Amino acid sequence: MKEEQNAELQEQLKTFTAKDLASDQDVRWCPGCGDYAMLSQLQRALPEVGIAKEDIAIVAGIGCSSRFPYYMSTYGFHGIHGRAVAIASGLKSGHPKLSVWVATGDGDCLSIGGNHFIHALRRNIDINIMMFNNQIYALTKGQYSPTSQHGQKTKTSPQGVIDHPFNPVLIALGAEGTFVSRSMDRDPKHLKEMMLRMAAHKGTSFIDVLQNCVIFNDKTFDLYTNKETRGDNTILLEHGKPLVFGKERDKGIRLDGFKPKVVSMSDYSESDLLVHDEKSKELAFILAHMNDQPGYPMPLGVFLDIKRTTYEDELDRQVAEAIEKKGKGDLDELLLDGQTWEIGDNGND
Amino acid sequence: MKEEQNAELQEQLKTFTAKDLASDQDVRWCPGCGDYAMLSQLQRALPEVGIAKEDIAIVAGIGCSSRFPYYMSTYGFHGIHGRAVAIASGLKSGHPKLSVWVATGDGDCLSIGGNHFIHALRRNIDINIMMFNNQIYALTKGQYSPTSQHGQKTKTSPQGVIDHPFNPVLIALGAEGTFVSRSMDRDPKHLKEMMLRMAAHKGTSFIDVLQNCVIFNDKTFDLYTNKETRGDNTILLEHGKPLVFGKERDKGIRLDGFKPKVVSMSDYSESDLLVHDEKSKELAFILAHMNDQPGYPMPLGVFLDIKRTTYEDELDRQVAEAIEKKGKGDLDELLLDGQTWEIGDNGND
Amino acid sequence: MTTIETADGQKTKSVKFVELDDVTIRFAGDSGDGMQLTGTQFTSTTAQVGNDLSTFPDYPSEIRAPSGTLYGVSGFQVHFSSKDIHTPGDRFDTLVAMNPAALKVNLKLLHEGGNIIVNTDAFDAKNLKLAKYDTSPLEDDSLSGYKVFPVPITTLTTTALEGLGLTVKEMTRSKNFFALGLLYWMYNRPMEPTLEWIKEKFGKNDLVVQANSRALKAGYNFGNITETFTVRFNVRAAELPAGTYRNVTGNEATALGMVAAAVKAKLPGFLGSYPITPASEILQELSKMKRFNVRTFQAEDEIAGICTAIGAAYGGSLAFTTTSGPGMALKTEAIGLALMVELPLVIIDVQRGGPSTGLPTKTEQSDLLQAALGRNGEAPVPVIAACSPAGCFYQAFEAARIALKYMTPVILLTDGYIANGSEPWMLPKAEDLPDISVPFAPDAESYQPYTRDDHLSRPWAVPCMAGFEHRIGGLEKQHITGNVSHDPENHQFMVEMRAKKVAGIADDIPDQTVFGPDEGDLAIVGWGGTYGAIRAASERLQAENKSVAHIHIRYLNPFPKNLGEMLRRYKKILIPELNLGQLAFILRAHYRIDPLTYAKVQGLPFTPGDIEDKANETLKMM
Amino acid sequence: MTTIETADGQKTKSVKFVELDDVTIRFAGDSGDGMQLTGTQFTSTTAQVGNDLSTFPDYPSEIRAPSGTLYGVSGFQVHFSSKDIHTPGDRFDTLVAMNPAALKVNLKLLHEGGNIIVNTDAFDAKNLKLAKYDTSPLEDDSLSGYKVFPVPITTLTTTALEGLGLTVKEMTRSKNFFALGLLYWMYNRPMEPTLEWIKEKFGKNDLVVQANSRALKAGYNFGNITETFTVRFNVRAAELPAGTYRNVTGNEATALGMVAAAVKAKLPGFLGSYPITPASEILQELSKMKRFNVRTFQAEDEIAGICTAIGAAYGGSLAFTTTSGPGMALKTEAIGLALMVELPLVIIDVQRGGPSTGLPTKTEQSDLLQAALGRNGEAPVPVIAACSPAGCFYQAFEAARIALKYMTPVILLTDGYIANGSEPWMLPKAEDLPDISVPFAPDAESYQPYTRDDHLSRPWAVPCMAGFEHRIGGLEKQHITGNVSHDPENHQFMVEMRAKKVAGIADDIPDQTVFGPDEGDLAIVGWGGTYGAIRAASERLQAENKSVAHIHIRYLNPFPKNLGEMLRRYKKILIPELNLGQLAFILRAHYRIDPLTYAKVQGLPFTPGDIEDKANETLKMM
Ligand SMILES: Cc1ncc(C[n+]2csc(CCOP(=O)(O)OP(=O)(O)O)c2C)c(N)n1
Ligand SMILES: Cc1ncc(C[n+]2csc(CCOP(=O)(O)OP(=O)(O)O)c2C)c(N)n1
Ligand code: SF4
Ligand code: SF4
Ligand SMILES: [Mg+2]
Ligand SMILES: [Mg+2]
Repeated sequence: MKEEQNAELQEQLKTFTAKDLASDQDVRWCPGCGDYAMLSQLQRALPEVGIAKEDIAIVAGIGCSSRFPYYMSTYGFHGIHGRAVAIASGLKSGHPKLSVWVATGDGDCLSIGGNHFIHALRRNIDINIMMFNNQIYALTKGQYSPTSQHGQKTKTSPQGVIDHPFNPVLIALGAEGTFVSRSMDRDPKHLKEMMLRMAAHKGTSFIDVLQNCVIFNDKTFDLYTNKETRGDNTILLEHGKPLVFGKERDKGIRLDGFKPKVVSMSDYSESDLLVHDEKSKELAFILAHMNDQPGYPMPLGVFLDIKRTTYEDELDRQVAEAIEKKGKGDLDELLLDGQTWEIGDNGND
Repeated sequence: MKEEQNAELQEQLKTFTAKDLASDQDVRWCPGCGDYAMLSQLQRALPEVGIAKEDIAIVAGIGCSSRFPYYMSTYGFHGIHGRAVAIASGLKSGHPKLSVWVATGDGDCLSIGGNHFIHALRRNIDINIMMFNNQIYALTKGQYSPTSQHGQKTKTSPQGVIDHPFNPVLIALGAEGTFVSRSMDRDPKHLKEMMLRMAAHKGTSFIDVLQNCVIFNDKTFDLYTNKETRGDNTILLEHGKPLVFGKERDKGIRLDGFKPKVVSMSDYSESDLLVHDEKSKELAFILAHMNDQPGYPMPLGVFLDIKRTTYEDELDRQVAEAIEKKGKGDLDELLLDGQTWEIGDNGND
Repeated sequence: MTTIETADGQKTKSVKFVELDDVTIRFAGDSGDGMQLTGTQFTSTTAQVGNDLSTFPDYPSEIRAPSGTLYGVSGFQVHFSSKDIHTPGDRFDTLVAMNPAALKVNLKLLHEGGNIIVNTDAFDAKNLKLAKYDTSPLEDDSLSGYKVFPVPITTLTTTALEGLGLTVKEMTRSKNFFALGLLYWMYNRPMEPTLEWIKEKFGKNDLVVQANSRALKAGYNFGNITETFTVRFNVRAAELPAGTYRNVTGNEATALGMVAAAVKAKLPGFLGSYPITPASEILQELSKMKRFNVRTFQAEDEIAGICTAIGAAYGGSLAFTTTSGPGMALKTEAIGLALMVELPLVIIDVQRGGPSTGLPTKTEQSDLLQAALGRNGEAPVPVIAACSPAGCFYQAFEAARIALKYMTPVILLTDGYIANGSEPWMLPKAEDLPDISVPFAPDAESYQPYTRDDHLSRPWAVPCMAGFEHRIGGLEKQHITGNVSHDPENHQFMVEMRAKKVAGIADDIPDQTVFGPDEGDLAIVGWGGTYGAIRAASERLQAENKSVAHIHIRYLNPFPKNLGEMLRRYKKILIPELNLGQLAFILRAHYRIDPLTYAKVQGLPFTPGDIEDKANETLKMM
Repeated sequence: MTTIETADGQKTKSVKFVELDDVTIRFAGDSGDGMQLTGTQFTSTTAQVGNDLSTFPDYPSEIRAPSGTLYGVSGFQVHFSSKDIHTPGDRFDTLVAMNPAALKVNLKLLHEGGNIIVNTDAFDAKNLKLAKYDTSPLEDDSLSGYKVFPVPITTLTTTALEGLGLTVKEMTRSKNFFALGLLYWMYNRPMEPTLEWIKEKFGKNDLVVQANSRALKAGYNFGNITETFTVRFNVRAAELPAGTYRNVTGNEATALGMVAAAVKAKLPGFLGSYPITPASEILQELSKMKRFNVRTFQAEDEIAGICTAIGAAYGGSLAFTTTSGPGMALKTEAIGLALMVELPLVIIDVQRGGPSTGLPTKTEQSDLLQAALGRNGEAPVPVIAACSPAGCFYQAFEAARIALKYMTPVILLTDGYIANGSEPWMLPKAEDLPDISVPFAPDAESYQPYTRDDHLSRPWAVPCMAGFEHRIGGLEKQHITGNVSHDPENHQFMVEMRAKKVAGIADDIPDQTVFGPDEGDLAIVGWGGTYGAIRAASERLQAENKSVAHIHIRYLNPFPKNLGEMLRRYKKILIPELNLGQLAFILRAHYRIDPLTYAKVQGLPFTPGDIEDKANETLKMM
C-alpha cells in the first residue's frame, strides 16, 4: 500500500469488485442510516487499493456501526465494546501484511475505547480507523456520547449534556496521529477519496465521519450536509490549495497571527488566503479548533498526513535484527543459554 | 479557590503549616528520588491556598509516585492502577467543596489511566492532576512507559523502545484541557508556584513534572535540570512576556508563519519576540510541539489557562434547577409519579 | 348475548360477553411497528382496571432490523387476571400479528384454538417471502386450528385518518393504535387512559395527537361495527390488597429503590454508570431525579463508572453503579478495591445472555458465579437478588442498607426479564420504609479508620470532617490503624476478618421461608427472576396435592442461616436456573446436597409449564 | 581437622571440614544491600557444584525503602542438598544479617544453635533504633542460643578496595560480594563462576569489575585467615539423573516454555502484556527472544494486553498474555470474547497476595475461583497450574497444546513463590518435545467456521488464506455457520457445546497420580506452588510409616477423570492452600466430599513443617 504504487499496478491488481465485498448476511441497519454510505464506499474503495481480498480484515467494537464486519465478505472480527483498536493493533503487529480496517463508533472509539485509540495513534500502527460519529450511543438507544453537544438532551441527559465534547480531530492530533481526516456520510465521493487516502497512508489513519442516526439523533449534522447550508458551513481542505468556501465560494480563511479569520472574497484574492498544508502539525491544530468559534466553517478533508516509522515495521526490524545478531532461534541453544552444568551417568549410582 | 480571593484573606485562612501536612508514616521513596520535592512543595503550597486541611483530599493510583497520599496528613486515597483520576472525578462530583489533588505517574496517568485522564480534561472537573513523569515504570522495576524515549533501552525494550512517546502537554491540550503546565523536581520554587496556580484554576489543572528516578532512569532529564545545560535547553513561559532563554538569556523565540524559530538576541530585541499568551490554544499547541525539533528548548510553565464551566458546577446547577422546577424531592410524590390507581378495602373481601 | 349499539350509533349487532379469569395477549410486529408502546399502553390501562398482571417485552438487538424479517420481530406479552399471578404466561390466548414474520415467530406459543388478529395488508408477496412462507398462511390450511380474525389494519387506519393532511407514511405509523383500540374493544378496557397519555406525550404536535387518537377510536369502533367480531371478553378486577398501585418495570423500581435508600440514609445519592442493555434505564430514570440530591455520572466506561462511585462513597455519598454482564466483568478489579477500603457501594448487575456479548437483549441468570466468586484474592462480597419487577425496589433498598451498615460493596443481581417486565405494585409509604442511616464516626480524638464495631464494620469518616483525616487504599491494611501492612499474621487476620464480616450478615437477614410443605418429596429451589414461574408452577402442583415446596433464595451470600438444614428436609431438590446450574454448584459446595439442575439457557424466561413438567418428571422418577 | 594454608600463603590455621546433607542459608539486608544478587550468585554456583536446591527471594514492595527499617529488609533463602529436595527449607542453618533490622526480622526462623554472620559495622545506634532494638543484640544475651560470627564487613570491604580510587560510598557497595566470598569459603564453593559473571555483567566498567572481584576474594580470604572461622562445611553433589542442568526461576521457565510451544506449534509467537509484579519478568524475558519470531507487545493496559493477543491469535500467531491478580480481573471480559470466538490463547496469571492491590510482592493462591468461575455468562475455560519453577516450562507448553488443539483460551496459574524461586532443571532436548502444531482448515470450498471435529474443536483459518474469509465475534454464533444467531435452541446448544468441549479435555490429560498409598488414612491434596512443601512433608510422614498420600492436581478444569473416585479412597482429605479454601470449595461442589482446609494466607509459602504438623494433628483427631 505504499503511496508510490502506481495506478496501473493497482488496476492490474483489482481482483475483485465492490459486489464481491458484500457478505451473505442481511444488512440490519435502519433504513436511512448513514452507515450504509460507509459500507458501500468502502466496498468501492477497496478494489482500487491493490490488495487481495483475503488480505483484508475489518475489526469492530460494539455499536450499530460496529456491525460493519458482518456485511463485508472479507475477514472480519466483531469484538467487544471499545476494544476494536486493541484487537486490530494485535492483528496488525502479528501479521503486518494485512490491510486492517477498524469500524468504530463515537462511543466505542472515544468513550470506552479512548485509551486504545490514543495509544494506537502514538504507536503509529498501520491500521485504518473509521469512526462513525453520530454523536450518540445508538445501539443502546440514545444516551449521549463523548461527542454529543453541550446541552443536548438525550435519554441520560434530560436536563442537557454537561460534558464538554471531544473534538475527534483534535484528540487524534494531540495523541500524535500521523493521518487525521474528516468526512461525512452525505458525501460518498469524498468518503471514498478519503478511504483511498487512508489505505495509501502508512501508519495509523483516522477519519471522523459525521454520520446521521435517523432514529436517535436525526439531522444533527444538517447544517453541514444540507445542500442549502452546507456550502457556507463547511470547508474542504486540499493540500496546497487556498482555503476558500461558501455556497458561492465567496469566503476564505486568512490567518491573523495564528488565529484563523473568515474574510470575504470580495476583499481578497485566493493568493491572499491561507494555503492548506497537510504536513504542518501546527496548521492542523489551528484548523481543528477553527469551528469552535461561531461563524466558522467545519473543515472536511485531510488535516494532517505525515510520515513516521510504524510500530509493526519497527517490530519486524527488531525481529530481523535479533536474528541477524544471534542467528535464527534454536531452541536447544536457548535452553542451554545461561550457566549450565552436566550430571554424568554415575550421578544415578 | 476563586482567583479573586485576595492574599490577605488567604493569609488569614492559613490554619495549618507545611509541617502539619506530614503524616505519621515514614516516607519510603529511594534517597534522592524526585518525588520528595513534590511532596515538600505541595506541603508548602497548600497552607497558602486558603482552604481548611480537612477539605483537602489526595487521590493516587499505583506506582512509586502514587504512594504520595500516605505521606500527607490530609484525607487520602491510594486507589488502583490507572484509576486515580476516575476516583477523584467521583469524589469531586459528589463533594464539590473539596480541594482534590491527584498524584499519578506517567504509567498510571497516561498508560492504563489514559482514558480517565482525557475524559476528566474534557469534562473540566475541578481536580488538580500532578503527573510525576520519570519516563519509566519505577515501582515495577524499570519497564518503559508511554513517555519513554524512542530507542530507550529498558527491561522490556532490550533492543530499544519502538513506541513513539506521548507528549503529555500535547495530549492534555488535545483532550481540551483548560490548564496545562510543566515543571520539574529540580526547581522547587517553580513547582510550588505552579501548584498555587493549579489551586487557583477552576477546572481540571494538569502539570507534567519531569521527575528523576535515581534507580531506573537516572539523569534522563539532566539536560534540562543540570545547571550547565539547563539555561540553553529550557525556556520559562510567562504570560505576557517575550520568550527569551539561554544561559545568558541570549536567545529568543520568534514565529515564522506558525512555526517557532530560535533567534539570537544579538539580532533581535525582546519586543521582536513571540510573547507568551496563556489564553491562546493555538499558541499552546505550537509551544507544546516546539522541542520536537532538535535545538529547541523545552518549555516550562503554564502553556494554557482558560476558563470553561466545570463539570461539578454544572451538575450542581442541574440539581438546583431540578429542585427549583419541581421542588425538593418528596419520596411519596415520586412513587406516585406515573399512572396510579387505588384498590379499596373491599378488594380484600 | 347482548345487543349493543355501536359508538356512532348507526348500527347494532349481537355481541357475546365472556367472563374470563385469566388472559394472555401477545402483540407482535416489526421493530418499527411500535409493539412495545402498544403493549405498554394495554398494560397500563389493564393495571388501572384493577387486574393483576405481568408483562414480557421481547425485542431484537438491532434498533430497527430490516422490516419484514424474522429476526426483526418485536413482541410484547401481557398476562392479566382476576387472580394473583406471577408470570407473563406460558402461552397466549390472543396473538396480534402485524406481519407474516410476527405470525411465524410467535405461532408456536399460541394456545390451540387461540385468537389471531392479523394485519392482512402486510401479507403481501414480499413480506411472505421475508418470513419464509411459501404460501400465505391466511390462504392455506395451516391456521385451521385457530380463530383467525383478518383485519386490513393498515388500510383501515389510513382511511380513518384521511383528511388530516398527513402523508400515507405518516398515517401508517398510527396503525398500532388501531390495533390497540380493537383489543380494547375486545377485552373491554376503557380508551380514556390512552387518550390522555397520547395528549401528554405528543401534546406539542397536535396532528400526531389527532392521528393516534383517531386511530385508537377507529380500532375500537371497528370491533363494534364489523361482523367479524361477535365476542368480547371481560376479566374482572383482581382481589388485591387495598392501596395505591402503579405499574412498574424492574428497572424503574430499581431506580426508585435507589432514591428511596438515599433519602432514608439521609445521604446524597450518586450513580456512576455506563450505558449497557438491559441496565441503561436505571441510569436514565435516575438522571431525571436530581431534585432528590441524586447525582448521575455517565462515565467513559464501566471502570470509571464504579471508580467514580467509589470516589463519591469516599466523599460520603450513598453510591451505586449499574451494569450488565460484560460491564460487570470490567468492574471486577474495582470491586476488590471497594471491599479492601471497606466503603459502602451498591453494584447492580442486570443480567443478560452471555458469555461475552452473547444475547444482549435477552435474559439469563449466568452471572451468579462471577458475582459471588469472580475476583482476585480472597474477596468476599454480599450478593442478593431481586425476584420480580416490584421486588427490585426493595432489594435495591436492602442492598444499600447492608452496604452502609457493613461498610462493604454489595452486589444486587436482577435480570433482563424482570428489568423490562412489569407488574402492578402496591406503593409503600415513605414513612414506612426504615431509616437506614448510619452515624459517621463520632470522635476525632479516638478515631482510627480500621477499628471494628460489634458487627465488624469499620467507622466512616468523610472529607470535611476535621480531625478525621486518614488514608485508605488497596494495599493490605493494618488492623485498627489502617496503615499499610505487610505483616504476615496481620494479613491472615484481615483476610479472615473480611470473610467473617460478610458471613456475619447472615445474622441480620430474615430466615429462609418456604412456600408449601416444610418437608416432603420435592423442593424447587430458585433465585432471582425465576420466582414467578416457579411460584405459579408450585401453586398448580400443590393444588394437585403434590408434596412440592418452593424455596426462593433472595440472599445468595451469605445464605440465610436456616437454609442448609431446610434443604435437607426434602427427598429431592430441583433447581431451575437460566444457566447451567450456578446456584446448584454453590449449594453443593456449601451443603453437600445433590440437587437436580434444570438448565434453560435460551435467552428466555421459564414458563410455569416448563417448571411444572420438570417437577412432575422428577416426582415420577422418585 | 586439617591445617590449611591461607590464600596469601602467610599464615596457617586449623579448620575442620564437616560433611552435611542439607543446608539452608538466608541472606538478609537492606533493599539496597544487593541481597537478591548475592543469593542468586550463591545459588548459581551451588547449582554448578551439583547440589539439588530451591530458593525463596523475599523482598518488600518498595523499591528502596528507607535504609535500616524493618519493612525495608530484603531476604534471599537458598536450600541446597546432596538429596532430592522440594522447598527452600523450613528454617535456616545460617543467617547472614547485614544490619540489625535484617537480624530482627529473620531470627525467628533460624534453627536453634544456627550460625549468624553479622555485619557489625551496621550495628550503630541509629540502625538499632530503626530496628526497634533497645540494646544491641550483639551485646546483650539475646543471641546466646546461636553461634554468632561478628564481622565488620563494611570496614573490611573498604579496606580491601583501598587504592582503586573509589569513594567510600562506591566501595561500600561491594560489601555484598565480601559476604558472598565469606560464605563461599564457609560452604566450600568455588569463586570462579561468580568472578566470571562479574566480568560479563560489569565488563564495561573495569573499576566495578575490580572492586567486586576484590571484595569477593577478600571475603573468601577472611574466612581463611581469621581465627573466628574454624569450621567449613561441605555438601556433596546430589545424585540427580544424568543430563544437562541449569538453574531456572519459574518466570524464566514460563518464558522458555512459551517459546518452545511456539517453535513446536510452528507458529509465530505473540505476547500482549502489561507489566505487573510478579509477572513482569516473563514479558522481560520474552522481549529478548525475538529471534524465535516471537513478538512482544507491551500494551497500554491489561485489557489491551489480552485484546492484542486475541487479535494476533486471529491472525494466526500462538498468542499469550501474562499478568497477576488485579490484571487478571481486568482481562475477565476479554477472556469471555476469546472463548466465544474460540481462538487459541494462553492466559498466565502469576498469583500474588490479594484482594485488590493486596501484598503485591508476596505469594498467594487466591485467584483459583476467579480463573475457574469468574466470568459473565456460561464461560468455561480450561485451567491448569504449575507446581515448581521448572514445572512452569512444561505447563506453559501444555497450556499452549490445549489451546491449539481445542481452539480455546486456557488459563495457567503460577504464583509469586515459584515464579521468583528457582531450582535446578534438567534440560529437555528440543526434539523430545512433542509437535503441537495444528493444521489450518484444509478446504475453502467446504469451510464453515463453526463446524466441529471429534473433540468439538472448530477449524482454524486465518487472514491471507484465500477463500476462507469469515467473520467472528462476541455475539452468540449459529452452530456450523458462525453467523450471529438469537435462536433460543441454538443458544442452549452452543452453551452446552462450549461446556462439553472443555469438559472433554479430561479425555486428553493424564490420570491423576498419587504419591504414597492408593488408599488410607489421609490424602493431602494440593495444587500449584504448594507442591514442594507437601511433597517434603509427605516424605517425612511416609518415612514414619504413616498412611499419608500426596495428591497434587495439575489440571483444575477439567479435573482428571479418576480424581473423584481416588479422593473417596481416603478417610480424610486435607487441602493446604494459600487461600481460604478455594480448591476445597470446588472439589466439594464436584465430588460431594468433605475435605479439611488448611488455610495459610500470609503472603508466605507453606513450609514442609507447616504441613507435617497439620497432617499429624489431623491424623491424631481421627
Ligand atoms: C462492556 C460494554 N459496555 C457497554 C456496552 C453497551 N454498548 C453497546 S454499543 C454502546 C455504545 C454505542 O455507541 P457508538 O459506539 O457511538 O455506536 P453507534 O451505535 O452509535 O453506532 C454501548 C454503550 C457493551 N456492549 N459492552
Ligand atoms: C491493574 C494493575 N496493573 C499493573 C500493575 C503494576 N504496576 C504497578 S505501578 C505500575 C507502573 C508504575 O509506573 P508509573 O505510573 O510511571 O509510576 P512510577 O512508579 O514510575 O512513579 C505498574 C505497571 C498494578 N498494580 N495493577
Ligand atoms: S439506530 Fe441510528 S445508527 Fe443505529 S442503525 Fe439505526 S439509524 Fe443507524
Ligand atoms: S524507584 Fe525511582 S521513582 Fe521509585 S522511589 Fe526510587 S527513585 Fe523514586
Ligand atoms: Mg454513536
Ligand atoms: Mg513513572
